[in-house]
Amino acid sequence: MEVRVSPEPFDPGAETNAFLAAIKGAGAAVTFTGVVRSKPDDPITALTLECYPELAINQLAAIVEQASTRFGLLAATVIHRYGTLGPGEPIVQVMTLSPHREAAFKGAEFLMDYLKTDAPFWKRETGPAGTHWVEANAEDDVAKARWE
Amino acid sequence: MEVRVSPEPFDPGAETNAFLAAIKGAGAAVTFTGVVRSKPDDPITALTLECYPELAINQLAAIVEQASTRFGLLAATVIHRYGTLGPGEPIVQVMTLSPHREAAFKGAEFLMDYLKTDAPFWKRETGPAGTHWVEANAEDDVAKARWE
Amino acid sequence: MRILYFAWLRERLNRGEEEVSPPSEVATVADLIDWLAASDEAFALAVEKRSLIKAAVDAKLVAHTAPIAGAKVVALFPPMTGG
Amino acid sequence: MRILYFAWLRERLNRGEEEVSPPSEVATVADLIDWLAASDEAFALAVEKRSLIKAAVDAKLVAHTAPIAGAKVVALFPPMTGG
Repeated sequence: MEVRVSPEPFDPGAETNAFLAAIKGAGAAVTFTGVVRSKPDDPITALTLECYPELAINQLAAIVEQASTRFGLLAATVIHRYGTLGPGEPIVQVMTLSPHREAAFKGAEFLMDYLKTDAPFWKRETGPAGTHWVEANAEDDVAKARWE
Repeated sequence: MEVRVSPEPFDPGAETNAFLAAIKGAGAAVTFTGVVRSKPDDPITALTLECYPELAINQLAAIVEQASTRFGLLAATVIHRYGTLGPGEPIVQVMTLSPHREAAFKGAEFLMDYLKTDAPFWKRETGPAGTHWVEANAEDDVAKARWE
Repeated sequence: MRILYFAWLRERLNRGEEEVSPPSEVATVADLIDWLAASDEAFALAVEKRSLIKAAVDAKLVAHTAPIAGAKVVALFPPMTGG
Repeated sequence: MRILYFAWLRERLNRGEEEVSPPSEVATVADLIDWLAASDEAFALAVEKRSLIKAAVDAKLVAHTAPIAGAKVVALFPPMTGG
């Protein structure tokens, strides 16, 4: 179980391979990677993530612990960047390992749903029209509520 | 949309990175990797996958097409090995790309559930006690049925 | 018409493929299985539980009720266990 | 007691942190917000919609009803938007 919160870029594929290398007996690994989105009709030039690292580490460690117990995961890792990122850059990666695929999928979805509402990161988008804080999405609360 | 059926080994992380490199505007990528499982209480020394490649390509292309339409995926790739593999070696990888995480997760789960029952691969396990064909798992039919 | 066998069906029959020329009244996959079983005891035993036999005609997965007229390749195999 | 502010709350207050010494009757996070709002109009405006203000005491996420006695660091911030 590992949690990493850092302004350093990370390599999604290298992280997946390092995670898979720890496999002992497991059969199913799920990797979720979230990258900075930029749509042609709504382009952004930069995404700045503000973070409260001490709280982020506490919250993410608790979420990972919860997911591992609930879904019987053999391993779970959360990596979350902060600072200023460009379009296409990886923001977050969640990896889960389990003997069977269903638990690996469910564990990764659970981690992402909780992380979205419970981890102290705040996004500010910069585009041609200026800069603004991303508003919390009510759908994220709904997504989290289905696990309760 | 890509389907690859081959006896050649593949590098899970390198595949994920190549897949992510094609991102244009998308925000969420899910990678599922299935590896040869070997439990201490039920060790296997080799897993041999028999394949009917022409049918596998047809079936996987149809499944990928179906998943893409149903979940609005921006990209989807399925890689499936056959031949003889050792414990820990990657067998299958499914990757999905979508503007939002829910569709990427659902698309990858859908692909795996259909692939398990509808793609012409047959597993034979070799362990200390000899060799045997893996029986089809009724749970896989249940997992597939939930999408119908 | 070429017939392909896979996995334990291939092993039990001791062959991965064969050429056959069924008469025209052998119209469907089910008919073909019956016809093959009638002349080959090993085959009859191997396909006894018909629900365990899947089929493809010219690399398309089909039901046992599917026609085989004009088919070049019919594949018969057990339930799939990939992934 | 150190107070931390994040995201638009930090920007609207023009500061990321401050030291405060609330009197002992300021017992909970809610009390602290009321107390800070009473002496600072900009703060009062920024936290007007209390449901948009989340809190952590000593790097633990808490409800507004949580006590702050003995706390070293209280953080106040908008709903989180990571991931």
